[in-house]
Amino acid sequence: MAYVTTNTGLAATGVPRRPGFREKLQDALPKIVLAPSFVLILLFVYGFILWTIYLSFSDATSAISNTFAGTRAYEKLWRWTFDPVQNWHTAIVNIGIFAVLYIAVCMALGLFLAILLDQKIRGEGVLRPIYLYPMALSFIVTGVAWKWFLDPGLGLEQTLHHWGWTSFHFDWIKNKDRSIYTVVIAGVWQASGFVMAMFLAGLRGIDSEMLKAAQIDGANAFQQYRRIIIPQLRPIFLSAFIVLAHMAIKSYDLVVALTGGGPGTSSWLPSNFMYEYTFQRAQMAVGSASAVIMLMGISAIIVPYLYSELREKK
Amino acid sequence: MSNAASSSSQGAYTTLNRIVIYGLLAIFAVVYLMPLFVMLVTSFKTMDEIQGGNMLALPTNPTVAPWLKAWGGACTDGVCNGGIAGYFWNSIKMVVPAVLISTLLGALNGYVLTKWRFPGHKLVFGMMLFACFIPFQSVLLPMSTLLRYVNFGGQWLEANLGWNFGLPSPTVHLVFVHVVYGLGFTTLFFRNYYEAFPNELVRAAMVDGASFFQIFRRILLPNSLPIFVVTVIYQFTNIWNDFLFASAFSGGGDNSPMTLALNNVVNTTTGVIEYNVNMAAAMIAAIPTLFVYIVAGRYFVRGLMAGAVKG
Amino acid sequence: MAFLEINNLKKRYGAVEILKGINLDLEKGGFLVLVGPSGCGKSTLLNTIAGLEDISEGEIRVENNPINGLHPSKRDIAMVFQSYALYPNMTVGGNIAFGMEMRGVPKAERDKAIDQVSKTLQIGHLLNRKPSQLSGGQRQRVAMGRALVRDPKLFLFDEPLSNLDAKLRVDMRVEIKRLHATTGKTIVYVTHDQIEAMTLATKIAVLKDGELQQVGTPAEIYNKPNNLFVADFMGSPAMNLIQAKAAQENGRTVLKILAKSGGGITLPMPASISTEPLAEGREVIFGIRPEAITDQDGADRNSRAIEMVNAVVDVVEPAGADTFVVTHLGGKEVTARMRSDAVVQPGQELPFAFNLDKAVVFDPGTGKRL
Amino acid sequence: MAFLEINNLKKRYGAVEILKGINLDLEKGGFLVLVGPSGCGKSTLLNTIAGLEDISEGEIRVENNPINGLHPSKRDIAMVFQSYALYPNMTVGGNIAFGMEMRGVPKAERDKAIDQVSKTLQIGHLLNRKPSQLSGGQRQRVAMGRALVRDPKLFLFDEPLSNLDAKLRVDMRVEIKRLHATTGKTIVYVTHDQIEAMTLATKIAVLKDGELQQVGTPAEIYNKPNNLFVADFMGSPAMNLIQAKAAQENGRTVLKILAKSGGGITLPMPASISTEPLAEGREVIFGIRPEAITDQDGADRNSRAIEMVNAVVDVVEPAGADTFVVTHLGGKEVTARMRSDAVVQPGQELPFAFNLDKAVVFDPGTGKRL
Amino acid sequence: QTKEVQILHWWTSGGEAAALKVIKDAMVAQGYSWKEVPVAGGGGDAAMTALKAMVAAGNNPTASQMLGYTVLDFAKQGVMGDLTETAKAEGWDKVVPAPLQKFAVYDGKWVAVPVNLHSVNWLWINKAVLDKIGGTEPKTFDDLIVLLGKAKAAGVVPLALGGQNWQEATMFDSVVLSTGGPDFYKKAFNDLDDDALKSDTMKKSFDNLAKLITYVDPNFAGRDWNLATAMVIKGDALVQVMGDWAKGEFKAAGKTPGTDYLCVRFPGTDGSVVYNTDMFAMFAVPADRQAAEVALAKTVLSKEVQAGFNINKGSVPSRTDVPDTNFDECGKKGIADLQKASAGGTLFGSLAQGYGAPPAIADAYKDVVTKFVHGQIKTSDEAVQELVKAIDDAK
Ligand SMILES: Nc1ncnc2c1ncn2[C@@H]1O[C@H](COP(=O)(O)OP(=O)(O)OP(=O)(O)O)[C@@H](O)[C@H]1O
Ligand SMILES: Nc1ncnc2c1ncn2[C@@H]1O[C@H](COP(=O)(O)OP(=O)(O)OP(=O)(O)O)[C@@H](O)[C@H]1O
Ligand SMILES: [Mg+2]
Ligand SMILES: [Mg+2]
Repeated sequence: MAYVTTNTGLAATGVPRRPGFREKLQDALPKIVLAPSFVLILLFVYGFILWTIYLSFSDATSAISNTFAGTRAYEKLWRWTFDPVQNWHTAIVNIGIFAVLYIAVCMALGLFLAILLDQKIRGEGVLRPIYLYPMALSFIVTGVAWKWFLDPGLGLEQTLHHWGWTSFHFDWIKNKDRSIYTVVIAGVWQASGFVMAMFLAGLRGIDSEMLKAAQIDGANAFQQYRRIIIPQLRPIFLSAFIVLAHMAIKSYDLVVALTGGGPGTSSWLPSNFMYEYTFQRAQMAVGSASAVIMLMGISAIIVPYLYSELREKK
Repeated sequence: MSNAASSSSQGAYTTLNRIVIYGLLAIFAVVYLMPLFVMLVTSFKTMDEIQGGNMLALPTNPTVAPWLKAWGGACTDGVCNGGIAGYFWNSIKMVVPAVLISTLLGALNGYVLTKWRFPGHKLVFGMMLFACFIPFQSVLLPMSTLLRYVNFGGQWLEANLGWNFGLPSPTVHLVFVHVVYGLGFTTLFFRNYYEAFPNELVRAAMVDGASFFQIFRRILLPNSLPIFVVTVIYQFTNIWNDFLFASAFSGGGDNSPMTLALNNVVNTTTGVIEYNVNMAAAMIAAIPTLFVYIVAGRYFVRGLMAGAVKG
Repeated sequence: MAFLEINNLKKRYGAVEILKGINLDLEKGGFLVLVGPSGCGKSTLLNTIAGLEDISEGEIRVENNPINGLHPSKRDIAMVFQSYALYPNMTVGGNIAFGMEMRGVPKAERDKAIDQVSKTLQIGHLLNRKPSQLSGGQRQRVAMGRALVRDPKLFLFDEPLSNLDAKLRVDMRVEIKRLHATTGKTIVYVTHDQIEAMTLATKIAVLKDGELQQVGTPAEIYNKPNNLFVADFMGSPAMNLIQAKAAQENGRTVLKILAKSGGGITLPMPASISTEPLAEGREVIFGIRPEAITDQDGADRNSRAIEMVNAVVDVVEPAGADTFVVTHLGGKEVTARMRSDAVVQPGQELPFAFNLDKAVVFDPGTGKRL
Repeated sequence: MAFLEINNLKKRYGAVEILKGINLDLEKGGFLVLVGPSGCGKSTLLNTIAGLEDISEGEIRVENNPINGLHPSKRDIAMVFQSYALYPNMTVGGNIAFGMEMRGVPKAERDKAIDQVSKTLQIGHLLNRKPSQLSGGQRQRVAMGRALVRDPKLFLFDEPLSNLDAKLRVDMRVEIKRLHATTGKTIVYVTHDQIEAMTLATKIAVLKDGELQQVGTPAEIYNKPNNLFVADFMGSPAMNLIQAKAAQENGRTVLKILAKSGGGITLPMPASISTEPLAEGREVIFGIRPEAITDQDGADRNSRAIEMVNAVVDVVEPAGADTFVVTHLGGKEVTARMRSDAVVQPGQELPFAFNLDKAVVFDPGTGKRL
Repeated sequence: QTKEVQILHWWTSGGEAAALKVIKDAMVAQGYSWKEVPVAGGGGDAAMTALKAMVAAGNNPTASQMLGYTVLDFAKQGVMGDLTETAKAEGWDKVVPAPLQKFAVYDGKWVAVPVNLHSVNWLWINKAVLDKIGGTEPKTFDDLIVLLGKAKAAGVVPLALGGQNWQEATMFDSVVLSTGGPDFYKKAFNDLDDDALKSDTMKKSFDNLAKLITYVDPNFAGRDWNLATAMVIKGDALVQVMGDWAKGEFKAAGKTPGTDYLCVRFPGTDGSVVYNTDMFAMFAVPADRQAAEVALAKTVLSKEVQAGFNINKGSVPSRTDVPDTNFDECGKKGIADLQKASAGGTLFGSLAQGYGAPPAIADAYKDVVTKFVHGQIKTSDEAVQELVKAIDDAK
């Protein structure tokens, strides 16, 4: 679709007019402009991925090592995958719980809020930033606020006790089986507004004539949403999924700030694992291998999506 | 006149509906605001009140001391590095160029990838997009190793030319890192936006004799405001809030961005955790991004509508 | 008694009055076409009938029952939209069945109804496709199918053909016409294509700025436009409207059209004018449609009032079936429609045959037809 | 020697050939209209001329210079787009001046040129507005202004009127026609509105699936379509195409049109057919335009070959200026165009006057005109 | 010559910061400029990550606070400076206890200086609460349990614990020492002897740990150590098991040892010292900064600074020849204990603090302990198994 000069035509006519240097430069310009970015990505993303893969096969501990150690790191991880006591196992189980809940709840809540906000609400201009602002806060801030809020001795529980509801009990953040859910709560609080904005944008884009048609067809508000509108938000669901999935996979700071990985090691996520083993535990090879496995997991989700997304569009 | 009844009952139904909708929205607004509210009231309380009192209660005798302390000096015994005040400017110095460069590059990439396609453009874009998903922890070491050579380069330049071009500067490093790892997102945003941008405008400009850059500057850029807002907000928040890169590449100390200072305040473990100071510091660190979201929030949704969500 | 009655309907958005008291009625089986320029309130009027917008004042009755407060789905109407408003997530079959599904019609019955409708509209082979896989014309058919399958009392069409290309539009127009003829349904139809309005309607209502300008049969609207707006709006190319002066000549009232250069033409007063004699020197606007100006050969042999006028040809526009010839009269451009093989050259002076049977006269002040 | 020459132009997107060897030329001051169904490659062809798409094979010459490799801005052409492609961030004045600015024309000169163009197009009062503040017609004018101000060798128009409503389209059409007449510029114009094609062109090229079907003057295309596609595509309502058989009768070759019910009509062979005698019983397709079928009164008085045929009226479509009457012949629907005041009722049997001067005959196998 | 020293550390809290200031003041007095890079969080985790990145980028600080084996890791990478000459001149190898030298000397070269010596087998008791419940200093582990039971009955939190892995493991160090005695501790936690790790004594240690945990309040998970200390200071809790850095908190709160609080050795560990030490790892720096580096090292190990620093920090000097005159009661006891242990060979590196074994093993150990404490590992049998396995994996 772009204009690209071809000199084949000229050659065919035999007219002696070669494109000058300037013209050649003009033709190459788009690629020249794109090249720096692409090279940066190539080096600093794909190059580093290769590096990580390389390290994962070495015997690197606290420092980079060039000694080949075969698949030892992977064997370890593989073994740990099935040992419920191991941090890696915990991390994998947790990312499952976390990702599913985080993505599902964010989407459900985001969609719900967007639908509510789309009902020609008067104070929309005020409400929207209220739902959106948590996205503006860093994980450290979110962690500080929620850590405090959820602490049974300081936060919500204490407050409700103050107000007379003494039987109220909420100590998930101190409970090894529940702590990962508090990470979900804080994460959802932070990201759902952003998802809401995406859905709101999607809702605003729906043809109003379609809704009129549905009304005439006798669909009530609920049916309109369920049968007509929500199915049409499919692309938004996908984008939201991608955004949330990448945030879920990268969630690291939130865990550190909120639970510090605990109680015990019960709220670790794979990124915590990777970070810990690479930087703290002098097991760089294992850390790298876990990074490679994470990348493979991400690829399994993202690459098909990218493929279909980019292939469909002409 | 059966219709009068039916219409009025419909009216009642809608009124009830409205009440429910507004009610739900208000409840959620309260829930979303709660942590902010708690942070805000706490930051104005004295430590005594915090320990004795109710988290949600308004401060009985509000004090700005925690804010001053967070801003000016957050530790006791007079041995502090001062509050987070000094680091605010560090963050700005890092964020502004990083946001601008990554956004501009993203815009250029989006422009090339939609309006000047070449064989393989999809692959290039796909690769840039995939780059958004790598866990950043895994690039810390290779990146710092690389920066070592950048430093060497800077030293060499300084020795030979008398100027190091800012190469060994941690701020420059941070800007560079944020630009590299923000490129995927900015490119994605702009590509999706420009995908919907009429080709005919580009062609018209081409016929009008505008060059590659003239088309970009005169035709695309002036019409990219919505997506600029989205991208800038997104990048600004991410970079401002980043802790990982900041801790790894800032070299610590005087060059640290805000988040690092905030972390030092929040993780400072004197006998009593000064929640009020922590909250005040957290608020101060969050003010720029909050401000951006609140002021530009409306354009954010509009910008998303304008193409960013198509993903 | 009329099937559809609209009494003094007003619609306001905030302070802005969009519909300013509409009075209309339509007999059962009638085909009412609403025409008017963009933004005049056509869609709004249609939406109020459908119940998609509530009305600010006035009343709408169907078969003598007021339906003001009724929910759209209870009104037993079907609507076809300009954008077709097909549900993109459902197949064609699903789209057509959706309304019945919402009404709890059992599956077997739905299938039968779909079957029948898809036969009528020849969309049987499309039933399993998604709307995005259809061409414009096919989409339009599906939208019609969705309306038809419901077998409602009243059909509403909001510019259903405006997204089609010229050729397809003609075909679909004929199809709608046939549908109306075979089903005998009552239809309200919005368009701003005059040809559509003229060919389809049993009754046309011309709307401007929320006010009805004229309601009547296509022939009435075309031949006896109430005012300058209707005259100018209906017909393509538009009616020639020429400034003239009434004068007395030989005891008869005549019209004098002055050329810029002085001189001018005198025409007898068209028969269409109501008897009232026009005062000498009164300014009027003389209106005549292009097809009433021809070359001598093409003039209507049945007309009793052909006047020949000589004029210089400006532009010749051969348009296949016809040739449009543009000339000047009274300082205004005048278009004549001739047969395609009329031999005319720009610059040539030609005798034009004016069929005054078809001419009308307006008051320049009020714009009303005299 | 032709001003614009296109020799064996081919354009491929990947493996798909969009343009399959186009040969065209256009004399200086000519007005070439490209018509064809959607997706046939009209815009692609225009874009290759503009240099916005590179070509896969072949050559384009302007004034005998090949321009294949030239950048669009170096080709001295101006283009008007369907969506107008006005730069939304610039004022009207800015839009018009942009091209000159890019070429480094000094401000004073630019202002003068804008002034002149805006006078010609009567957009002087709009110069400080943004495109979003303009109506469709005004935007179209500005787009033209942007092209005109450049005073290029060649104008390219890509469906410039298709976004306008019917009424405005007619006005703008006349304006473009006048512009062409007064400036004498060479124009290539894409449309799929046949009326536009017929009225504007000095030369029409009909394209289908990337292949030229016919190139000729509007009259040639309309009256002597090369093949069934062109015959069907040009003209609205479309040409009536009826299956018939050649037969020998009284020593003359005649056409027999069989009714479904048996029986049928015999017509003399139209004069348009080339001399070659048709074999007895050879299947042909008989084509006749609606306006060549009239009532007796309306028949062309100059025609030498009027044949009367009785048929039953199916549908009557009064369309203001004309009335279309649909009947059946040889199992196919046949449309006739009558004057608006022809008194016709559905169901009535009527004598239709066929003007065989205007009839053509096609080979059903190849689709070619005989 | 650049008269600047750059120090990376995570001493941002009150007592620590005050201690650091002693070094700073001493340096400033000699005309050096002092540049700090504080990176708080995770007990040095964040700082170590930052340090790794800095070193990888070639931005070596002059010195960095560092723990145990980490020094050796960095030394292995060849990024450390060489202070051997200074050490010789100053006679450090005579005054610094041999176990500490193990971490300061790599490949025969001095690469770090120990700033202080902490011991972790301490019990911190609120005197007022002790008196109120009528308890006495516990001499044996069983005494401790009885005492805790009394506190529980009296409605105070018996044991203040922060539920973070290093705190739990630090307490477990003491429990193991108490349960198995000095030799067992050394075999298990310094020599990583498989039999010792697998032994019943280890199982018993876990059982004892489990007993202690029953005296902890329910909200302990995630609590910072100083909050736990604050509970003891305020009298909300009776006792905390913590290294002597806790004393800094008592001091900052204006409490006096002996009257407000008691510092006693964890029951059954008297005579042994489980230590950790904060080192200043000295990095290889350009020639123009080496003088400053040497000055820093000398200053840190000077007797005056040692005294000043450790009084503030709550620890004891890392050289054995510093007079205990200005130290408080606990400090004096600490210095005496160190001299005894150093002489008697009962000075052990704390595994929890990264002085018993390399970090990978220490972390594996902490994992097992914290999982046991929080119920991710259910029984002591399982805990022993997991410990062996984890240490094996980490080797
Ligand atoms: N929700 C609304 N609020 C305010 N004004 C409105 C609203 N909907 C329509 N209008 C205004 O009402 C007027 C009539 O709109 P309507 O859609 O009925 O026009 P229309 O005749 O259908 O035009 P078109 O031919 O362009 O479809 C317009 O001026 C429009 O701007
Ligand atoms: N960049 C492209 N890549 C592949 N195919 C293309 C591309 N651009 C256009 N085509 C195809 O080329 C054909 C001709 O397109 P073109 O736009 O020239 O049609 P057109 O005659 O202008 O149609 P319309 O009347 O709808 O504007 C179409 O089938 C289209 O799908
Ligand atoms: Mg409308
Ligand atoms: Mg096109």
